[in-house]
Amino acid sequence: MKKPNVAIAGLTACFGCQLTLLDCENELAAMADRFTFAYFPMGVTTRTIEGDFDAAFVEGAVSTPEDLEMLVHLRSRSRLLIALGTCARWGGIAGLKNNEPRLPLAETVYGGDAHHIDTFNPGPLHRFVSVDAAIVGCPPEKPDIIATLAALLAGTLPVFTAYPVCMECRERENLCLLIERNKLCLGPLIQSGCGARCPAAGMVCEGCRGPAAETNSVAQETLLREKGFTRDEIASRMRRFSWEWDHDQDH
Amino acid sequence: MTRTIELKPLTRVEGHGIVRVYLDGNRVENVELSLCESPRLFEALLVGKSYREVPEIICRICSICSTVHRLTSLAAIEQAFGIEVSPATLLHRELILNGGQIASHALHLFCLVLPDLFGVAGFTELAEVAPDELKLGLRIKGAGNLIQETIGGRTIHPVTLIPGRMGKYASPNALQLLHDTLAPLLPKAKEVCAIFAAVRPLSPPVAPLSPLALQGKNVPYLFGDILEMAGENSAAVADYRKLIREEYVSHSNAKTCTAAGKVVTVGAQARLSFTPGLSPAASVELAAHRERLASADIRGNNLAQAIELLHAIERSLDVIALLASTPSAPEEPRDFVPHQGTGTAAMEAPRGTLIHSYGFDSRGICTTADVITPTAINQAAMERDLLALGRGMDGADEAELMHQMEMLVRAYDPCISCAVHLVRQDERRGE
Amino acid sequence: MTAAEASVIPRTATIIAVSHLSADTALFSLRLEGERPHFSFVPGQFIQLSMPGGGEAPISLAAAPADDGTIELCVRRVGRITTMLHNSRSGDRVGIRGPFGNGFPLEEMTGRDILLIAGGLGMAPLRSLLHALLADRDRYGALTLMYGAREPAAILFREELVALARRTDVKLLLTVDFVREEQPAGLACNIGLLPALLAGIRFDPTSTSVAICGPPPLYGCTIGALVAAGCPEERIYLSLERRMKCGQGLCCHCAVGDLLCCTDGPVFRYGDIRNVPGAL
Amino acid sequence: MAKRFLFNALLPDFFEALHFFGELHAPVMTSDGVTAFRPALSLAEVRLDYRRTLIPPKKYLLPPRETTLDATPTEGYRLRTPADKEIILFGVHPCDLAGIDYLDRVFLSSSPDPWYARRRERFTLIGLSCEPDDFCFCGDIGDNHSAGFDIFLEQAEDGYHLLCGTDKGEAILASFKDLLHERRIPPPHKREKKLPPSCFATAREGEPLPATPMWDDFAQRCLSCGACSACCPTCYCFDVLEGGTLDGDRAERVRSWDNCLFRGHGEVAGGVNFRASRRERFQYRFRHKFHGFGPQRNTPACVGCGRCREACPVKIDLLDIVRQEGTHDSC
Ligand SMILES: Cc1cc2nc3c(=O)[nH]c(=O)nc-3n(C[C@H](O)[C@H](O)[C@H](O)COP(=O)(O)OP(=O)(O)OC[C@H]3O[C@@H](n4cnc5c(N)ncnc54)[C@H](O)[C@@H]3O)c2cc1C
Ligand code: SF4
Ligand code: SF4
Ligand code: SF4
Repeated sequence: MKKPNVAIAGLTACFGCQLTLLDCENELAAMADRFTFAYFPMGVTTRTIEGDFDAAFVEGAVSTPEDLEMLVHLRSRSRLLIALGTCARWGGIAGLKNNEPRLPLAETVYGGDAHHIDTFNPGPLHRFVSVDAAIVGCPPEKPDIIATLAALLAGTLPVFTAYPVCMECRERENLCLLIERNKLCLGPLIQSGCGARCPAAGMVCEGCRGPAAETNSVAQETLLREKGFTRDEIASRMRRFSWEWDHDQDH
Repeated sequence: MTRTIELKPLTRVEGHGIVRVYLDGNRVENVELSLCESPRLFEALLVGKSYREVPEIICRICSICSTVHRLTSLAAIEQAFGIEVSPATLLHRELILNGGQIASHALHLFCLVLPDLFGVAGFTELAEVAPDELKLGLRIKGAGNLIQETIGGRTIHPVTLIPGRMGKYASPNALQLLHDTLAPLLPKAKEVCAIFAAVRPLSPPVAPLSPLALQGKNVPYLFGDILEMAGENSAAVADYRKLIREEYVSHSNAKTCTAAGKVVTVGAQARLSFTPGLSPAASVELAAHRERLASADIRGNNLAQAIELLHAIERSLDVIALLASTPSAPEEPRDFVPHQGTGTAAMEAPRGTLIHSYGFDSRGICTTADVITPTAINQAAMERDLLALGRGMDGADEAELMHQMEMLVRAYDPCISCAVHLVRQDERRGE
Repeated sequence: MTAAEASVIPRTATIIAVSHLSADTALFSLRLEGERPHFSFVPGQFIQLSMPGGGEAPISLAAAPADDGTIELCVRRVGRITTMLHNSRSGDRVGIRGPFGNGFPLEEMTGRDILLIAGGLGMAPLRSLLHALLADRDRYGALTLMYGAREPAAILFREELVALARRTDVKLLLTVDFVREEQPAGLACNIGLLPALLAGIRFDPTSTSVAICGPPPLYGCTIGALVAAGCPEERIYLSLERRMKCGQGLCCHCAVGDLLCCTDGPVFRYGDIRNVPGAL
Repeated sequence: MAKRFLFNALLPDFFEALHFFGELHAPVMTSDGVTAFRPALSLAEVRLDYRRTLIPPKKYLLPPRETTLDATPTEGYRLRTPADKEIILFGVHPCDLAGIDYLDRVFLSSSPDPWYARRRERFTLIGLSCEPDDFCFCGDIGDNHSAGFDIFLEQAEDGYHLLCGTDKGEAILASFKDLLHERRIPPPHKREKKLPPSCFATAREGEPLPATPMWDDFAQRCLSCGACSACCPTCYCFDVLEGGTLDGDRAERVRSWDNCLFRGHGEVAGGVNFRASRRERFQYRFRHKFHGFGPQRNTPACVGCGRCREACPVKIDLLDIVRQEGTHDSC
């Protein structure tokens, strides 16, 4: 069998998605055996992007001209472009103040030197290029990465369940923090696949996997308002990882 | 005629970096290290957010150091509001900090540095030329990650670390599993020290370190409240601004730092150059290599990391035993009312001293945020050493020069994604 | 292996031929492996096709049962599994479960005139029925096939249609929604939608059984015309598509009213589902 | 008279001895404070007075996620046989017994589901009588009290009357002779009915769905979180997913719980959705729960355990529709 050629690259990111791949301690040898990591600066010394890729995994949001250049470069060389992680799929944490202009934000940090810095509001990959598949999560779950690589070997892309975190949370028989503790849990809105990791550890879902395929954000907001949370609090939580909420009421 | 050669991107490091070497003929004129990570403006993202959200957001600054970022931010928040946490919570935090240390050091030593020792490009080839070493490294790394997963609820960006207490306390079964995973690794960690003790740099020496590390009385290793520089100029963490100055340089998105006007180095080797209270086995190793570490330039850092790895495993086992012997009755959440105030805290991240400082208003909304990361502190030293190495290798083959330069940078274990941040302007003006 | 196990474990089949019918549709001939390759079924039934590593999709059997156990599937490339199938070549192996569903009631059709109305890929199950009817041509009255495709290039089974057009005992009526190129040689083709075609033909509604398969909008517009013409509702047979996972009435994705498409269907009498909201 | 009475003081011994027959599970309180069926070593852990568990016992027979088939290039698809483990489930309330009885009818019909069947064979049910609370209404759903248990413990003041439903139950009780005493078994007491009697009439006759503005109200509020069906003892609809493995040669097929309130439930390739609106999905769920599909048609599936009402974050209760119908009919 021909080894698929893959590229793994990071844009505006914390490198957690790539690190998750390197954290697949038990599978790393099999990965090295089955794939050619033709471009993967974090793990392998390769400085040039050469040849074509069967798949490029791109981590991070796009927030600088260099990011965009890299993204377009990878897109034009890869049969499949896969968004790796919530930053790449939804914009992620770096975009949580995307409602504010960029320069004043940069000034908060870089002061008078801010104009040296070429940066725009971080956006997800699909705003700039076509994306074939996405692995979500901040950071992504190892099994999702492994399933995607395995699907590439089988000649296809993976399917992930489309329902929200609550479903998995119930399956695990966690205490519902929204109902029983009146906490601001975003589980009903968020893409499953993490096994309701946070509620299982007694913490609310902070929404790190981004919106589920189908959400009723209006109803969730109404519910949270009834529970006493302010509009600002709810908005701040919902926009931590994504701005792309579909507020349509489908019925 | 001058020309420039580039290492772009720096590979097998966390984050985006470039080394630019300016040559006149074959002579190295100047070297620039550019930490060109796209700026994520974390301090700006935090302003206006509730103190509850701060740790959850700030840990995303960096994946490898997410645990220590989160812990440091908790400590700063707790300081701002005068919250005291229970001994059980402190032990959990110490354990997960050590877990992060194990995972990070193992990743760095085995996946990023080891390929250099075998002359290969990365872990993919290591799987062929040094499968046993790679396997050992991954096993140790996995154990560190298991600690983070068990205590933190997740390996990267842990979720149970919250102000005032733990979101979840480890169950006896979980602690037992951790013990069973770590105990067999103790002898292995000694082998790791031997592997890295055997490595001698092939290129000319650069400057010896002038170390900076966190110290404190009656606190575990990696914790503290004094920023200590060898012999002189120590400062309380709260006064970090008096000691550390940052400066914007046009070729990098991270500011370079100096401490008391000097170029300093933080990290494993710097920590070990003070008199650390290491665990018994690690103390033995340290004693054996003390001289060598003291005289070495930064390329002693990998050996220092190996010794720390041993300490982290041994100490984790102790903490696990302590936790297992104290029945962890679920603690009541401590009541605290956020109020106006500032808090500053520091911890030792795998790659050096990390400082978080926040201001809050009366509702606990963040008004100022400042984060100083170890890689930002090390940036000046890295540049200095690169130049020295370049000069020392005068006339050397270009490829070899660049290879040695990349190894030198790697020895610092830089973590570029978190290095990119800067200080609030108004605070700077206030100085 | 028990019978129950046999119905849940796909049998291995080998692709023996692939012929492309249009830009996105191809006919796959498969042969089952093992000692009892014979595969008997009723036209209108379907199988669950497995692509290892991809999953399963329900696919109609597109030819009449063959003695050597060869199965023909006419598949359009629309998503994951169908793409994996289209990427396979002769000699590749796939999995087959089934047959499932009820199929067309050939007994009830005996002695009657037959009108087949196929839209697009709806040709797949109706081809199987057509083959069965032609194999026993004497048992049925007048036989008409009305087939509509989007455009001439999307007409499936062209050569077979050419042969069919030459027969005197079958009436063939073709239509396309629009024309972009030259009409294919040998095939007379109308332009327009199937209901318009239906309005133009003469048939005896009381002695005719009608079988319809096509995209969802097809049903609404043709059935109205048929009923208005006087066709009895229980003589109009519809083959419906629904999401299906198990094919055996367990997974509960395919209910049409209180009927299950996979076991009570996929062929329904119009009279049985007329009042079910959302059935058509 | 058979010896079928167990004094309270002997219950711990009875429980202890059940361990001989398999892995003993019972309702316990998890560290989160959730009542769940879990392995239980001693009676002290067991919540004898529990109301209901979060997830019903169906999880033992139809796990939330299970690998059903393995495929290799040489052998094709192979059945993955569930672990050979005998499980004794202690403390099952009548509504949950009825739930299992319903699932048995679905999965053990003419063509039994091999995975379900195998687990069911190795599953022993020890029922326990209960006190209803505000959420449950099993009295309305029919006389489910005598269905599907191997042994049933009917609580009395000073102990339990033991009923036996199967040979397996008899065999187990036979080994407990020393613990049991003679006592006349009183007739089972009837549950009070909480709903108007005509409520389930439409369900049985297969009539069209009631017209009520509640459908729209539900559709607007529902979060599509899936809690109601995950918690329902008779919801069994499942999705099937398949994926390869990193060695590139094998594949695994998994089936996992699905929910008819999810948008993708009725969607087919090309974007056609047969239940595109949440309103239609509610009606689908209602039909399945109260009218039944296929062989189960005209059999209401709801066993009155009250879980879905308790688990819904926005407090949607399908029974409201039934209730309203009842009042309509009675007017
Ligand atoms: C009784 C019946 C007979 C059919 N006969 C044919 C035929 O002869 N030729 C043909 O080309 N197509 C036929 N179809 C449609 C075919 O099943 C779908 O096109 C196919 O499932 C699409 O799968 P995919 O993975 O390529 O698409 P994707 O869109 O990638 O599918 C994604 C998911 O949706 C599910 N899905 C999508 N559509 C359906 C569906 N209709 N039923 C069940 N699950 C679905 C798949 O299982 C998969 O999990 C038939 C469908 C039914 C119900
Ligand atoms: S998605 Fe999360 S883990 Fe991945 S790069 Fe972004 S912040 Fe890091
Ligand atoms: S805790 Fe959160 S994720 Fe879990 S069920 Fe409740 S709302 Fe959903
Ligand atoms: S529970 Fe929510 S925040 Fe936690 S991992 Fe899952 S999606 Fe992310």
